[in-house]
Amino acid sequence: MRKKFVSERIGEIINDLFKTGTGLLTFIGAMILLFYITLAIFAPQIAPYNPIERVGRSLTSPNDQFVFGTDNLGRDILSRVIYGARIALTIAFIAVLIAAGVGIPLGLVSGYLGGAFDRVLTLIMDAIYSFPGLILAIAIAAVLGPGVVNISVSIAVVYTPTYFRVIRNQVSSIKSELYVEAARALGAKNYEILLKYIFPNVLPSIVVVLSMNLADAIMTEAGLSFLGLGIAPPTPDWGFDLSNGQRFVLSKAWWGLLYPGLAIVTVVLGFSMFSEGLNELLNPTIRERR
Amino acid sequence: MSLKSYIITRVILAIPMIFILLVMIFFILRIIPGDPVLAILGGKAPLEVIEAKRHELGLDKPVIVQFFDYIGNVFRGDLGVSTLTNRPVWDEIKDRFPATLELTIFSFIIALLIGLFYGAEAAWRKDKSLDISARVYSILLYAIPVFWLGLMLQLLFGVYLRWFPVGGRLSPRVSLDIKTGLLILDSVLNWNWEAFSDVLKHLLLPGLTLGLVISSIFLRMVRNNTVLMLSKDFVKAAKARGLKSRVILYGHAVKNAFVPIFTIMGMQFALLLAGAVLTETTFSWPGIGSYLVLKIKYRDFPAIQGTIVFFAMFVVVISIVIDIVNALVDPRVRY
Amino acid sequence: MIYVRNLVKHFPIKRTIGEVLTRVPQRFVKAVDGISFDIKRGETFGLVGESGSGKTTTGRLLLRLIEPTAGEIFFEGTDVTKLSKEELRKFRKNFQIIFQDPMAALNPYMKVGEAIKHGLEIHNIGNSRMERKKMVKQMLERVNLSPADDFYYRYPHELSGGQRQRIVIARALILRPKFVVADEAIAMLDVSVRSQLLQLLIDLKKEFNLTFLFITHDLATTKYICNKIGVMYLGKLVEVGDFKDIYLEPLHPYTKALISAVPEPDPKKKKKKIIPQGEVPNPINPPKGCRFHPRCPFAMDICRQKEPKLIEYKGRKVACHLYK
Amino acid sequence: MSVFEARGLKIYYKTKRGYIKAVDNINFSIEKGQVVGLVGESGCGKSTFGQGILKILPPTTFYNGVMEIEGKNLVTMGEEDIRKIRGKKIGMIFQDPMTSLNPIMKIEKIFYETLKTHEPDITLEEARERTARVLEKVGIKPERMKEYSFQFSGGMRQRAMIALSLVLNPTLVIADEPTTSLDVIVQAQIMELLNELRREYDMSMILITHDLGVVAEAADKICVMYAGHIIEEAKSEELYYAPKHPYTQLLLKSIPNTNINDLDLKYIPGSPPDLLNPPKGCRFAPRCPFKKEICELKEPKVVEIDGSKVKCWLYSEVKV
Amino acid sequence: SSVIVVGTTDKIRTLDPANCYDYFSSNILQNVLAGPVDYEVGTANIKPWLFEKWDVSSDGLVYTFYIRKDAYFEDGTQIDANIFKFSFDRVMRLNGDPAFLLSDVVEKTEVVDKFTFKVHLKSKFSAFVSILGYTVAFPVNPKVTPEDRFSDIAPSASGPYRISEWIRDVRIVLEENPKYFGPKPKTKKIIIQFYENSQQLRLALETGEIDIAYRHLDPRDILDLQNVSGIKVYLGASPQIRYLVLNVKQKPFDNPLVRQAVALSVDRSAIVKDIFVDLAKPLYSMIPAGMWSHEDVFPKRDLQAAKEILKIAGYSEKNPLVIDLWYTPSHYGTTEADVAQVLKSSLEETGMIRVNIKYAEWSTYVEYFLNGTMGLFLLGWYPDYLDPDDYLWPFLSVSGAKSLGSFYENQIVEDLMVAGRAATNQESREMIYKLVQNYHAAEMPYIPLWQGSADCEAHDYIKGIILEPTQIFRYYLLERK
Ligand SMILES: Nc1ncnc2c1ncn2[C@@H]1O[C@H](COP(=O)(O)OP(=O)(O)OP(=O)(O)O)[C@@H](O)[C@H]1O
Ligand SMILES: Nc1ncnc2c1ncn2[C@@H]1O[C@H](COP(=O)(O)OP(=O)(O)OP(=O)(O)O)[C@@H](O)[C@H]1O
Ligand SMILES: [Mg+2]
Ligand SMILES: [Mg+2]
Repeated sequence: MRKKFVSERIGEIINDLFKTGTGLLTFIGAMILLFYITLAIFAPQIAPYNPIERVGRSLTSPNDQFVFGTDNLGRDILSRVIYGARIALTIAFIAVLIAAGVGIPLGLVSGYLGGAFDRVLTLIMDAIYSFPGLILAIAIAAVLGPGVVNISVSIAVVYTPTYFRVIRNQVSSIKSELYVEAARALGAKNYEILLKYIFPNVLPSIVVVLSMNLADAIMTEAGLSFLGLGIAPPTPDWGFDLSNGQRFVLSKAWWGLLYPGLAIVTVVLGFSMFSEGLNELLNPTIRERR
Repeated sequence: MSLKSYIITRVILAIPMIFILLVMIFFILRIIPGDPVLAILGGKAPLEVIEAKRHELGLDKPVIVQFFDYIGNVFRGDLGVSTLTNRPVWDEIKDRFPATLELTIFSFIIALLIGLFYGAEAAWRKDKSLDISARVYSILLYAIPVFWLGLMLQLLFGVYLRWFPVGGRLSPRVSLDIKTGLLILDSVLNWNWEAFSDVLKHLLLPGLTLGLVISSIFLRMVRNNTVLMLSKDFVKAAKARGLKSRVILYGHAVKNAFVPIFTIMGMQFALLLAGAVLTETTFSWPGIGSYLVLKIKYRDFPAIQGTIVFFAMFVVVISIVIDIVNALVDPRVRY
Repeated sequence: MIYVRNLVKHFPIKRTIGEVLTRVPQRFVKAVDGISFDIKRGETFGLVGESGSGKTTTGRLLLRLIEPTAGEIFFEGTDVTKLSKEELRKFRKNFQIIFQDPMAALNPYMKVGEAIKHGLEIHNIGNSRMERKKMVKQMLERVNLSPADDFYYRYPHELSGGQRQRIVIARALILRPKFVVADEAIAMLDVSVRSQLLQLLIDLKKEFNLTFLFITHDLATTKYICNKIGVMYLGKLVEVGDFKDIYLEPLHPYTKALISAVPEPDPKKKKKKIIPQGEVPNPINPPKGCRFHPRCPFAMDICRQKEPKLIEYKGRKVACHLYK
Repeated sequence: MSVFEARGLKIYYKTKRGYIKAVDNINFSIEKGQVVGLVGESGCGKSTFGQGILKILPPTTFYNGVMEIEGKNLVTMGEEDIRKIRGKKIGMIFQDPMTSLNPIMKIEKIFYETLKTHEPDITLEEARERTARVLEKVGIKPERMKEYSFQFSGGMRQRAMIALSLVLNPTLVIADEPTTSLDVIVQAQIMELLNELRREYDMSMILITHDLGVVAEAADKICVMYAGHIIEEAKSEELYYAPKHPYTQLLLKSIPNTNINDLDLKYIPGSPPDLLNPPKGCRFAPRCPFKKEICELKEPKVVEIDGSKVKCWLYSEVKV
Repeated sequence: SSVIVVGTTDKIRTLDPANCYDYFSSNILQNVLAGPVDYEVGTANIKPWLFEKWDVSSDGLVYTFYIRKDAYFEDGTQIDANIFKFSFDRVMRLNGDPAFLLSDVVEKTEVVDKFTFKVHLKSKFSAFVSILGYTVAFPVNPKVTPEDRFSDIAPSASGPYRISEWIRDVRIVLEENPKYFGPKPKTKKIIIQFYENSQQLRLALETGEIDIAYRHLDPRDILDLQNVSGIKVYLGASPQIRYLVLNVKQKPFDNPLVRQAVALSVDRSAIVKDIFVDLAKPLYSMIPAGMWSHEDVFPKRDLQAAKEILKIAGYSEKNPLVIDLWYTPSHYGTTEADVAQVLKSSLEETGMIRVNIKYAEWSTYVEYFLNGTMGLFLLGWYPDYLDPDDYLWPFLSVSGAKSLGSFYENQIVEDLMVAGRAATNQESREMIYKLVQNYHAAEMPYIPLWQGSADCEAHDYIKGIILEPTQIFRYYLLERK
């Protein structure tokens, strides 16, 4: 009886996925993501060359040997783009994990407890939130210096308030929902209410914000490394390669600018499509808000 | 609550916000591992000189004293002195701010026009091809990094077609008497049409870049909120009274859609500023965004701090202004 | 069984910083402003009144879901207002509430069976999971949701409004409470479903020997279930007494108005209506004197100055200057 | 002479899963000065019919049949012509006065906008004057037109809404549950007001409600809707004292009356059908205690007995 | 046509001589202010400018200068000994970035009469007059220059041009200064436009927005422009040198064998070819080629020899030498990261060295090398005065080596250099400096890599571009034909 029920639900979701435009959107997004995640994990196997070694003449235009051409130091751009997925995804995931790991619990507690603690924390988070994210990240990245963890931390600081705010606002409104009051009337303990009644209700928005933020984090990382504040060269990094490629466009070497850029665009597109679709599938009311 | 007391409340509410921002900036920037003094003096200075400089900048005092000095100075309008140029940071920002303002206003207008009309029409034709195109547009543009879009536009219109210049605000040979710093305004005030068209040419690519990127978010907000408003009873009621569809769409749905949009506009503005940093860098736009990047390159510590403080103040002021405008648009806030 | 004495609940109104600084005094919503009544075991006490008169607040106060500003509530001799948090939590087994909006009262992410079972787990009723599950299923059958095996695993959004309300009732009653607050339990439902649920409540009350506080704004339904009713206006009880007495001969002008405002389906009985002017005033600044005087067709001078006390009159209590 | 008439009217919502037959083949007419009540359970198509008359349902809605006002068929009419009828010939009052008035517009602006749309030459002064007049009629002090709707109480808002629907002197007013979201006493006030105004303006009104009590007090004629059909149409008294259709009978029993000794609670078991795939025969058949074989097979025809129209096999057969 | 537009990616930091210590700011000042001495056009030979002539006391400690009598600031203030005293004292008191150039050697200043100015030195210093060619010694107008702080406005002109408009980081406009005593500039108005990056500068040149691009085109762009018709690329020598610093106090670089192995395996030609497309020259001594006393003292690349030496030092393919190579990403322009890359591969070609590239922003970098954190790192030097002394003393003296992070100490070398400073005879100085260079090549606390070149790109209708050994760029000689 129960089994049938679950499988029915899954069937419905899959059905929705392909019948509606939303489903298609999510599916394409997920495929793009899967593609880049595969690239990132299997970069050594997929990439034709060592991304930080000189393998050809400098600034070779795309040809059979170097499908995306080479950069000014004769490194294979295709390999660098493939390896670049590693850095981009790693930083994005670490950043988002840190942000979520800090923002979500704080948001839950702050929203549930309320009072002065909540007010102070909200004020601080709002202050950070209102501040232009990239500028904040620039400042922190400049302070911390290069390195995967440092960059992730700078980005995480920017996104922590997003989680906090989303969670806190939801929790504090869910807190006054009737079903929470009903749970209290039943005599449930605080942590039970938080875990059984409130958390499941904020989970969908967490998932959506999470995938939305991954896209933003990749973008921010690219921005930072474009400004020269990201990962130290020669590590392959889309943002850095882009700004490096920019130096040679007047020498007609457009490929150094085009491919890393396309990589950023497609991966961010993948994430946004995925999160947009997810958003509509999981929570039809939230989409109207953003 | 009257509008006046609303404004007072709003301004008072900004104080803790400013304070938190200032504290945040102070502590982030004071843990810079690189010593700003050494950055100024390079490797050639003897130790006594370094000590003297450190004293001069107040870096030898206890952190807490430094903190109160800093807060005090900020409120006196003293953002410190750039170690790179030895000018008061405030003066340097004053020089550069109009450029940023001009760029952001211009892009904002572009984003507003695109977002407003495209978004409203898309909402009106929900799920029709125009709406789908709007959604594709917004999701696609959102995914394009502003610097890459900038570079691509530069490549196309600047390098290959040579229609527009790729950087700066004014051609070297064009002279213009600068009063406000907003060159468009200045050229109009001077009746200098040569300068006007030159300024506009320079403004177009960066403004478009930033405007397009911001428009994607704007478009989405307008569309979604308008869709929401169109489903409201008062829209149906308006329709039942025989109002024309344009009036219903723009006079009722879009206007009401702007109420929630206004409240998140502050955030949008922050986004605009962040985008401005990258756009200014790509287009050599001499605003505070590129100023900040430059100063970070040279680790010009007081200038970095001053600029960030300025950004913070700017953000706070904008959010106050937006809230007040919001109160003007939405009477519910006032009463 | 329940004694309520001088129960008061004032909700403070949030002031903005600007108002705090300009010394605008703190204001309160006087939602419940000193009410006293008793409910005997097995009795159903109906609380009627217009929107905003403080009915829900009273209900929530009785269960101490919100803290009273002042007053005492005795439940079988225990002063509920004095219980510690933990004592209260355990004590909740004795009294339960049925909310107006069944959709809002159910956690959308919890299967309805689990929702009902949770109460058993909290109060350690039943020995094993299986036993509890069985109890839940029995309860589901009892509220006419069968097959219980099917309903147990559904989510609230997969149910109709009436079914949801049955779940809410099941959840409240599975703890075998002695006292139940039904806050407009049937108001949100469709006409035809209302009577079904009303009947269910009447049956369950008998079966479980419940004491009810039945909150409603629809006087017509009270006749089926209530023994006594209390009429509330702006946080005050204006008339309390046996259902029949009040229904047949309302004393307070407000009660009269309420009764005459009930729409009459019989076209021949187009009675003369006494409908008061205006609407319920703001509970932040209730009118001085008798709170009903601005709308009262019989208002006298004294009504504007002196607040009438709730006095015994003709076998009931009424708070009006017309009766001495 | 009827002010408005619908014949064989069908209003379907197009959805991904098929057509929702919210209004299916109904005949309806209303005379000048008449108040017709439309009652039925939730979801049976009352609002769809009411709003369908003005064609303000979502653009995916599908109309068929005839809706005639002053000899013109609204179903085939162009959007621009219909727009001129909305508000001018047919006024509408909505259920929820909280949300039916634009919250960021002053009341006077809303009135001015409405007047200007239909009478482009009107000046602001004139508009104000007319607004004041009609507001006074509904019991709102004219100076309050300078306020926003959220500054009004619920009852006041509904009064303003009524005034707004009357300001252009329409021949027909459709009131879709005008009192449902209001308090008992205010509800009675509004009903009284509507009654007065109807007499004064000599207009026709379609009063949609699920509360039989409300219609019984106000309407001359009552139409009972069930699952997209009008299953009974009769004079108010006739309907109350001699309901024909089993559904009407049950519905009447299930609402509490004011008789204190009548403690007999009846209810209709089951729930209304899904309008995507309504039952083939009589739509009430699955819940009907008097159901016969034919009821589930064939849709009953409308028959007239004792001046009321019923759509039920019980009566068709009697005649046959 | 009386206007020439020059574009640059350089920046003006300050136009106060007392605080001006970067190339481009000095460059502007050299065209706007008149200094005590000048160089003859196209050479490094000093010639009188504001100082008509000067005497040196026999102990070499007192210099007496005679000021010309027709020099005025643009507001009509005459330049006299008091103004010189004001300016010199101000520099030393305000202690700006370049102040040490004066304060290290000057004991005190003295006004003898209106047009006679005396300077007392702390110790004998043969290159003192060369220092006076630098803008730190240029007099400023006391009427508009604050005495107790740095000025942040355009200076009062005394040279060929005056500044008529200055929008920071956007443009600066030079116009003929009618009060200047010297020859009139060839072009009345020069507009200097600032660009953010090399690409924009190049594009501006190609589109004709500017007539001249001066400083900091990417090497590859320079190469491209050489093939563009209508554009002429000027190349000249630059006194800038680039080198690796090896911290002799840090393992493994305290081992001379390791230093030698590194020196033998660095591939200067790869750097020069791949990155600078032959616009730089390999360098085998700290003193740049072309300056007197230069000698190629460092060995050419020899991987075999490097391997041998590494073996002796105990390393092998299995047990490679693992080292960190540091660079700073923006201080030396965009090419620096590439340089580190190439160095890494060239060292790793031995098969016995493994290199980790690390980087730090300039301020951190400076801190790191001052406290000896880094073992092997890239650095550059730009002379304050054109004399071999300025290429040796700052590196090999004990205090100098400390401030550059090599921590090299050798008393003999130091004594030699002191002698070189005191000697007045060019031949004996040359001999001393050759000796010092050889000491350096033996101990290798620094490995010279390459010598920059100066470049300027202009449309071919522009005449008068001279890339001088002194790096003074004279706008007043430019003209349009
Ligand atoms: N948590 C709260 N904070 C502030 N005011 C409140 C709160 N809860 C209720 N009130 C106010 O108290 C008054 C009484 O509310 P209550 O909900 O008890 O009325 P009610 O009689 O149940 O009305 P209804 O028929 O609409 O349910 C109202 O004016 C309401 O606005
Ligand atoms: N926009 C729509 N799209 C699809 N189906 C709709 C739409 N609006 C209403 N329906 C469906 O049409 C049917 C009739 O709805 P309608 O609103 O006319 O009922 P009603 O009698 O007014 O009910 P209530 O008393 O709840 O207002 C319902 O089954 C409803 O689900
Ligand atoms: Mg209530
Ligand atoms: Mg309806």
